Amino acid sequence: MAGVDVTVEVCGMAGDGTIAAGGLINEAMSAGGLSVLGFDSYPAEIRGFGRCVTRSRIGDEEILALGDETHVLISLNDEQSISRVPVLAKDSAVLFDSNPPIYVQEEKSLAAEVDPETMLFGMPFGDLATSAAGTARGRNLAALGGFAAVCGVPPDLFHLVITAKFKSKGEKVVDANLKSFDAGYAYAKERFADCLKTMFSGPGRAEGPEKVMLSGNLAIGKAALDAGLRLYYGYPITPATPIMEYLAKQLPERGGAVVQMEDEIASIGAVLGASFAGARSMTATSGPGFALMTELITHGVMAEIPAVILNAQRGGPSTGLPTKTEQSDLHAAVFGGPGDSGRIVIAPTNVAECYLFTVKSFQLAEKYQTPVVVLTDFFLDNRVENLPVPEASEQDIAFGNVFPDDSVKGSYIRYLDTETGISPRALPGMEGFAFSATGLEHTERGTPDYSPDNHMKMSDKRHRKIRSALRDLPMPEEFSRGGDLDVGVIGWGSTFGSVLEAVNTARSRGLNVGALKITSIFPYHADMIGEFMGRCARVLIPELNYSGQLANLISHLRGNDVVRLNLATGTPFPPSLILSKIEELLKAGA
Amino acid sequence: MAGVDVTVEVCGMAGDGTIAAGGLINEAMSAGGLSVLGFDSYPAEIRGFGRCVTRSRIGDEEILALGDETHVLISLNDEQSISRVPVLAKDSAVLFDSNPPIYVQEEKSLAAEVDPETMLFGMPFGDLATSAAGTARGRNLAALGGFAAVCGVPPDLFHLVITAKFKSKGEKVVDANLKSFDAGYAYAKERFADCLKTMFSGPGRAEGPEKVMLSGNLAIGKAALDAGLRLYYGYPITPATPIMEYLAKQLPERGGAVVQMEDEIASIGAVLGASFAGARSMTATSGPGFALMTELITHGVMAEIPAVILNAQRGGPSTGLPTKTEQSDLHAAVFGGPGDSGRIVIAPTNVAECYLFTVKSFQLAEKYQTPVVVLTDFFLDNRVENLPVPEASEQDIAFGNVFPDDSVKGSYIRYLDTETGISPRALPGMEGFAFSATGLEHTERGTPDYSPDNHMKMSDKRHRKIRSALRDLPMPEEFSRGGDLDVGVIGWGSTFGSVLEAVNTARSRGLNVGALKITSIFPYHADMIGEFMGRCARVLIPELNYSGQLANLISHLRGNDVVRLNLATGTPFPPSLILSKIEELLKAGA
Amino acid sequence: MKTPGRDLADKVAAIKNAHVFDVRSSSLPTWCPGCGYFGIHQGLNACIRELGVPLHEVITVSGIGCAGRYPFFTKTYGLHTVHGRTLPVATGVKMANPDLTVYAVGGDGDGLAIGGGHLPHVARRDVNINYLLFDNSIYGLTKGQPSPSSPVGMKSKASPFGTHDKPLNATLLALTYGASFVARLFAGDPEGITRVLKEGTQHPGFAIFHIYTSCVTFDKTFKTWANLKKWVHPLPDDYDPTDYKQAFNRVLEDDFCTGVIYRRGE
Amino acid sequence: MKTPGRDLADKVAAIKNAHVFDVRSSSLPTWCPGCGYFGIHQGLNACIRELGVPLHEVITVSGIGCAGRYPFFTKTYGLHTVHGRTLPVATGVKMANPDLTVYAVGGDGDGLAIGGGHLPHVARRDVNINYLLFDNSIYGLTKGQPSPSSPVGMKSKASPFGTHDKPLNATLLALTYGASFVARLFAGDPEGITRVLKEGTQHPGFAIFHIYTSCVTFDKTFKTWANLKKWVHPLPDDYDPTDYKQAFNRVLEDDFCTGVIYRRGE
Ligand SMILES: Cc1ncc(C[n+]2csc(CCOP(=O)(O)OP(=O)(O)O)c2C)c(N)n1
Ligand SMILES: Cc1ncc(C[n+]2csc(CCOP(=O)(O)OP(=O)(O)O)c2C)c(N)n1
Ligand code: SF4
Ligand code: SF4
Ligand SMILES: [Mg+2]
Ligand SMILES: [Mg+2]
Repeated sequence: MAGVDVTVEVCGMAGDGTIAAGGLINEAMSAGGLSVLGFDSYPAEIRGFGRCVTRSRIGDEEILALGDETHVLISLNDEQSISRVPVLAKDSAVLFDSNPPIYVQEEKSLAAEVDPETMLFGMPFGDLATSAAGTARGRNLAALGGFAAVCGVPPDLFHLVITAKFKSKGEKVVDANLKSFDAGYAYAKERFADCLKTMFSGPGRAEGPEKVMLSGNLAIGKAALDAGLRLYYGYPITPATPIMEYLAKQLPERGGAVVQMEDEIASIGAVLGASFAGARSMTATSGPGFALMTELITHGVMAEIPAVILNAQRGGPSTGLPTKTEQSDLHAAVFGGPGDSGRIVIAPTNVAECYLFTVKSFQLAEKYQTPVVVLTDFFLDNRVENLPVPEASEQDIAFGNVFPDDSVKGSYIRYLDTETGISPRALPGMEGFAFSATGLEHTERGTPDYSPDNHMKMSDKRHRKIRSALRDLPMPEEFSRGGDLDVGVIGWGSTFGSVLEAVNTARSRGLNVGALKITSIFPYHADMIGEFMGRCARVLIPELNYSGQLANLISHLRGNDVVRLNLATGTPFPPSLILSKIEELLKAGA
Repeated sequence: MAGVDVTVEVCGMAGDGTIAAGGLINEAMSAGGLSVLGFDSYPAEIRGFGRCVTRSRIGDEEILALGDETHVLISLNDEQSISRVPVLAKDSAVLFDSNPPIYVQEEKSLAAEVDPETMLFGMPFGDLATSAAGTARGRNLAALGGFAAVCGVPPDLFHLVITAKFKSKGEKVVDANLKSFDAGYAYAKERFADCLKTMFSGPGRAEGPEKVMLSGNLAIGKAALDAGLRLYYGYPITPATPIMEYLAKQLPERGGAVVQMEDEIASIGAVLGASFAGARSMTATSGPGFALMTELITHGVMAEIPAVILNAQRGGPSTGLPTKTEQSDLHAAVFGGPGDSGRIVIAPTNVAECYLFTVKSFQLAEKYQTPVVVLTDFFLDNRVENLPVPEASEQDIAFGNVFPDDSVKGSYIRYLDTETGISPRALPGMEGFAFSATGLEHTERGTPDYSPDNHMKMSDKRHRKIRSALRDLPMPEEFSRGGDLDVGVIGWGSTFGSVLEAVNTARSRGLNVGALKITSIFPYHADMIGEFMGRCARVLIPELNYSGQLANLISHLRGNDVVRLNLATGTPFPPSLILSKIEELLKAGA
Repeated sequence: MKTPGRDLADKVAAIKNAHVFDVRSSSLPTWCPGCGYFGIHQGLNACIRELGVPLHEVITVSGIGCAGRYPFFTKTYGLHTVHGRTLPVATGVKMANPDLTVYAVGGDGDGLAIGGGHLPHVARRDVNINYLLFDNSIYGLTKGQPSPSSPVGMKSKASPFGTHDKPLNATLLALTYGASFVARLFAGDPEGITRVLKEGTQHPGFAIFHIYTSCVTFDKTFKTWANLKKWVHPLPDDYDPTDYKQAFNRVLEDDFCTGVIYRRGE
Repeated sequence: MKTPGRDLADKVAAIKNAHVFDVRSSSLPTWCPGCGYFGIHQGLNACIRELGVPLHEVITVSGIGCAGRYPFFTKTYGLHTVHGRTLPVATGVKMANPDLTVYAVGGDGDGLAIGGGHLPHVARRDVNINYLLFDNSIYGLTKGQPSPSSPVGMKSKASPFGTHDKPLNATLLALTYGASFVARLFAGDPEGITRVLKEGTQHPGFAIFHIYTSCVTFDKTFKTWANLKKWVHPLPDDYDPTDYKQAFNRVLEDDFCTGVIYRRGE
C-alpha cells in the first residue's frame, strides 16, 4: 500500500452502539492526522430494531468518495453483518463477538460466510466490557479496542476521543468506557499477537491546521450561522431535519429564531416575508416539500424577493426513498413552478462546499433579489468529513443588497430596468421609498400591468438579471493535464467525488482523461462547459438519477453527443463503475 | 379578395353589450356557412368598468389563427376603441356611435384618430334602438344592424341567431332586439347607400354538417362528459374555471358530481383517490395551482394511479398575467415535482383537439396508470371556433384499465414487471386482489423496499411504461410537400395555428417550407421529429414564452441547431411575425 | 341612462372631497362601485391616520382576490403575495422587523379555503400581526363561486343546484385556534372598524378582524347590504370580552354580533 | 440483557396466539415495541372483524408518518398517500365507490399541521369516511419534533428551549368544523376503540376519532402511558352526545374525557 486507504465498517443492530463506535473511529483517525469520510446508514423508519452500518474511509490523502470495498469489518451483530460480506475486500479483517448476547446459529455466523482469505478475529466483546467496567454497555468500546490492536492504531488516539465524547456524561462514564476499550485492546494484543496488521502507517497526533468533523448538514447549519442568519423557517423532513435541529439550538443564542412551521408552503412564505423585510432567512427541505414550495418560489422570482432554499435531495418520485441518496430534483429545482421563472441553483460537491455555498447563497439572493436553491443530497448531507475549520470572510458575508440612492427618495422606482437587471431595493421601514411588490406582472414602478410590451420588457429584465449572476457564481473546475482529452467526465453534487476518484485513478494509469466539476447548475457557464466538452473525444456524465438530469440540461452544448451513466440505486456512486465506463469508452474509441 | 377572410372587432366598455354583439356576429357567420374564430378580451379583475373587445376572424376556409389586422371595427365606446386603431387594416370600415351616451371630446373621438383611408360610419346607435324598441338597451343590436348593412350580411342570418339567443328571455325581448337590429340595418342601408361593402361573398344558410360554436374550455367540458367523467374536483382559477362551471351544470344530470375543493392540493388528491377506486375523474387548473399539485402528481407516478389534470396556461411566473395567454408551463408539466417522475403530457392545438385529447386522456391515464397532463392555454381555452359537432366513438371512450386475470386471485402481484411496464390493475372492492399502493419505492408486490436493485428495476419499469405509451399518443403531423425543406417550422399549442398560417402563406408564395405540429409533449416522438428536423435546412420553433420551453426539450434532436422565436407578450402569436422570420431565414440561408 | 363610468366619476369626486389621500394611494381602487371593501379601506385608513404610525413603518400584506388587491391602494409598503399565503408571509415580515405595523389582508377564499391551514398556526404562535379577513362569502375575483362561508343552498355558476356544505364561522375558528384578539366587524360601519382596528393594532399579539362585507356584483341573495344591515348588531355594553368561554357561547348563538368578541385578559 | 430483538420475539408470539390475523396482514408492524399504535391496530381490526365487512370492501387510506404506515399492516385494500393528504384522497375514494368502507388514518402532524387545511372541509362536506387521528403529540417518523398538539414548553431536538405555541385540540376543531360524529379515544383501551369505531363506521357521514396515544420512543414526558392512563376517563353515563353546545362546553373544560363526544341527532 503506497499510502493509507482503508475502509472500516461497524455493523450491528440499533441499540448495539454501532453509530457511536463508527463516530469514534472517525474522530480517532482524524486526531491521528488522517483524512476521513464517514457515512452511516441506519433504519430510519423502523424503530427499536434494524441494521446499522457505519462506513469510514480513511486515508492520508483527501478522500473523495466512499471506497468500493471494505477492509475491516467490526461486527456487533452477526446476523446483520452477513449482509456486508459481499463488499469485503480480499484479505480483509473481520472482528466479531465470540460470545454474543443473542445466540447465533452456526450456519448464520459470519465465520461461516466470509472468504477463506479473510482474517477472523473473534473476541467476547460483552464479557470483556463487563469484567473491565462492570457492565456490558461498553461492548462496542471493547470492540474498538480490538480494532485498535489488530489494525495498529495507537490507543492514545482513542483515549483522546473517548474522553472528549463522554466528558459531558461525567468521569464515571468516561472511565468505564476507557476501561472497556483497554480490555479489548489488551485482549487482542495478546490473543492475536502473531497476526496483527499495521494498516495505518502509524498515525500520530495530527499536525497542521485544526480539523473538525462535519457532516454536510452541520456545515450548512454552521454556514448559515456564520453568514448571520436571523430566521429559519422549516418543516421536518429527511434528510434536511438536522439543519433545523442544529439551528434550533444555536440561533436563539445569536438573537435569531427557528420556527417550525405548519408545512413547507408556510416555511417558504415566511422566508419570503422575512427576506422582503431585509432579514437573512432560509428554509431547508427535500423533494416533496420543495414541490410544495414551487408556487411561492416563483413569487420570489416575479416580485424579486431574496430567499435561500436548501433542497436536500433523496430518492424519488413522491415520498420515494426517504433515507437514500439521489440527484433527481435538479429538474424541479431549475424548472419547477409556473411560468418562465429563472432562479439561481447551486450544488456543492463536498462538505467544504456545503459551507461555502450556503454562506454565498445569502449574498447572491440579496444581490440578485431572487430565490437561490442550494441542492445537496442525502449522501452529502449525512456523510462526515474532517476538514480545516471552515470560515467565512467579511466579504463573503457582507449584505448583498443594492440600496436605492437617497436622491431618489420620493421618486423611487422599485423595478428600474438596469443593464444588469438589478434594481436598487428598498426595505420596508425606509422613509420615502414605499412600494408594493406583487406576483402579478408589473411595471418598473410595481403597478400591475399585463400589456405586451411591458411583459416582454420585464421578462427580459428578470432573465437578464439571472444571467448576469453568472459572474458571481462558482465556476466549473477542471481536473486534467489540459488540452485534448480522450474522455472528459462531468460531475455534480456528491457524485463528483466519485468522478474525480475514478479520473485520478485512470490518470495514474496513464490515461488521458479529465474531470469537470459543475457547481452552478443554473445559470450555468455554458462557454466553459462547452469549451471543455469540445476538447474531449468523449464526454461522460455520471449521475445518481434515472434520466440524466444534468445531461438533459447541458448536453445540447455538445450537440447532445454525451454518454450518460445513470444510477437509480439510492446509494453513493461507486467510483469503480465510472472507471470501467471510462475504460469501455477508451476501448470503443480505439 | 380570393375568398373571404375578414376580421371584425366590437369594442366597448363593460356594460355596453360588447361581448354579446361579438357572439352574435360569430353565430350569424357560422349560420351563414363561414368558418369563425373568435377571441374576446375583457377586464378580468376590474369590475364595472374597463375595456371589452371581441375579435372575430371570418373566412370561407378553415381559420387557423387570429389575423394580424382588423377590417371592421364596431365601436360602442370611442374612448376604448381608440386603442384598436393601430391594428386597423388600410381600407377598413369603422362603425361608431354618432350620439354616444357619454360625451366624447372631439380630439378623443375615433374619427380624429383613424387613417384617412378608413371608411367611417357614424350612426346614433342608442337613439335608433330607443325609437325602435323603447329602450337604449338594444344599442349593440342597432350597431349590428349597421354592420350587416354596411358589410353585406343577409339580415335573416342575424334574425335567426338573435331569436335563438334571446328565446329563453321571452318573446318581448326577442322582439325588441330584432327591432333594434332592423332599425340599425335600415338606417345604414339608407344613409350609406353609396358606400356599402360586400365583404362577405353572400353567405347564405349553411350547408354541410351541422356546426357548433365551441370554446376550448367548453370542448374540454363536453369531452369529459362524453368520456363518462364521474367526478370533477377543482378550485376556481382563470382560465380554467369555466370548465368547472360547465360541468357543475351538466355532470349531476349524468349521475356524477362536481366538488369545489378547498384548494388545488385537495383537488388532485381527490382525483387520485377517485381514480384509484376506478372512477373517471379530473381536475383543471392553471400554473399556480398546478405547482401546488406537483407533489401529489408524482405520487400518482410512483403508486401508478391514473389522473387527468388539465393545465390551462396563463402568463407567469407566479400569479403573473391571469388573463393573458402564454405557453410557459411546459417545463413544469414535464419536469415539476420530486424525483424522476415521467408522466404523459399532451397539448391540443385547436378546439377540435381540445375535445379529442381530453376524451383520450382518460383512457391513456387508465391504461398507463399514470397522471396525464393536458396543456392548453388562455387563447385556446377562451377562443371560439365553429366546428362539426365533435363526437367520441365507443372505442375512444372505452375503459382503458388492464385488469388482472381471475387466475391470479389470491396471488396477485400489483406491480408485476412486464415488457411494456404495464401491470394489471385491480380496483378496491375486487375480492382476492387486495394490495396497498404507496408513494414509497416498493417491490412488485407493493411492499416498501429501498434496496438498490429494486429501485433501479422499478424506476426502469415506470419509465418503460411511459415510453411504451408513445404508440398510443397523437403523432406529429407534417404540413409540407415532403422531402427537403428550406425552413421547417415546429409549433405546439395554440401557437401552431399561427405557424400553419404563416407556412401556408409562405408556400402559396412558392417557398419551400413546411410545418410540424407536435401534440405529444412527453413522451415525444423523437424519431419522427428528428427525421423532420433532418430534412430541414433551418428549423424554427416559435413559442409564446420567454425561454423556448419546447425547444429546450427537443432541440437536442438536431444538435441544438434550431432557431427560437420566443414571445412573452401575453397575446396570441401573430402569424406575420413567423412569416417574416421565415423570410429572414431564407434570405440569410441564400 | 347613467353608465358605470358616471357612477364612478361621482365616487372619485366624493373621495377627493373627503381629504383622505394621506393614507390611501392616488390610484383608484379597482373594486366595483358599491363594494364593501371601500368601507373597510376607509376604516383602516382612518385607523392608521389616527394612530399616527408613519406610513413607511406600516406594511400591508395580502393574498390574491379582490381583497388581495388592497396594497395597491395605500401609501404604506405593500406585499401582494399568492393566493392563501398572506399569513405565513406576514409572519416572516413581522419577525424580521418587529418595528413594522403589519396588516394582513385577504378574502374568505384566501383565508378559509386555500389558506385555511395557516390560520390555526399563526393564532397559536400569537405573532403580532393584524389580520383583516374580508368575508363576503364568495369568490369575488374569480367571478362568484361559493366560499367556505357561503350558506347552504347558495346558487352560483359553480353551484347551479345550490351548495351542500355547512359554512365555516371564522370568528368561531379564531376562538378555537386560540387567537388572543378576536373581533367581528361590518364593512358598512367604517367608524366601528376604525375604533376596533385601533384597539387590535395595539394588542400585543395576533389580532383577527372578521369583517362582514358585501360583494355587490356577484352576491344578490345572501350578504347583500340590505341583509347585512338587518343582521349585524353590536355586542351588549356589558359584554366582557376577556371571558373565553362566554365568547364561545356567544358566537355559537349569535352569528352577527359585532365588536371585540375576545381579548386575552391581563 | 434483553435486546430489543427478544422483546420483539415475545410480541410476535403473543400476536400469533391471539388469532387475529384475519384482518391484520402477516407483515409485522414496523412500529416500536410499546407504541400505542398497536392498541389502535387491535381496536380497528376487531371493529372490522365484528362488523363483518368483507376485507376487500374495506380500504385504509393514510398519510405519511408512523401512523401512515398503517395500510401495510392490514389485509384490506390500502392507499399510502403523501404527508397530509389523507382526507382529500379518502374523499375521492369514497365518492368513486360508496360501497367501500373507508378508514382514513394519520398522525397529528399529518392531520393538524401540513394537512390541517383539509379537515374543516371534509367535515363540512360530511363525506362518509372514518378518520382515525393518531394523536401522540409528536412527529414520530421524523424522530421527535413537536406537533401542533404538543404542550407549551415541550423540549425536543427541534425545540431545545421548549415550544411556545399553544396546542390545538383536535376534538374542539372537529366540533368547530361541524363534523357530524366526533369521538375521543385512548390507544390503551382497544375494546373502547372497537366499540366506538363500530358505531362511527355505521354513522352515515364524516366520523372523526381523535385517539390519544403514546410515542414511547420520542416522548418521555408528556403523553407517556403513565400520564395518559392517569388522565383519560370516560364521559359520564348520562352524557347526551347529540347536544352540540354541551359538547363544546364539555370539551372546553375537559381535555381527557373519552367516548362519543358529539353525534348529529336525527
Ligand atoms: C393557487 C391559486 N389558485 C387559485 C387562484 C385563483 N383565485 C384568485 S382569487 C380567488 C378567490 C377569491 O376569493 P376571496 O379570497 O374570497 O377574495 P375576494 O375576491 O372575494 O375578495 C381565486 C380562487 C389563484 N390565484 N391561485
Ligand atoms: C411534504 C412532506 N413534508 C415532510 C415530510 C416528512 N415527514 C414524514 S412523517 C412526518 C410527521 C410525522 O408525524 P405525525 O404525522 O404526527 O405521525 P407519527 O409519525 O407521529 O405517527 C413528517 C414531517 C414528508 N414526508 N413530506
Ligand atoms: S367582485 Fe365583489 S368583492 Fe370584488 S370588487 Fe366587485 S363587489 Fe367587491
Ligand atoms: S417512533 Fe413513536 S409513534 Fe413511531 S412507531 Fe415508535 S413509538 Fe410509535
Ligand atoms: Mg371573498
Ligand atoms: Mg404524531
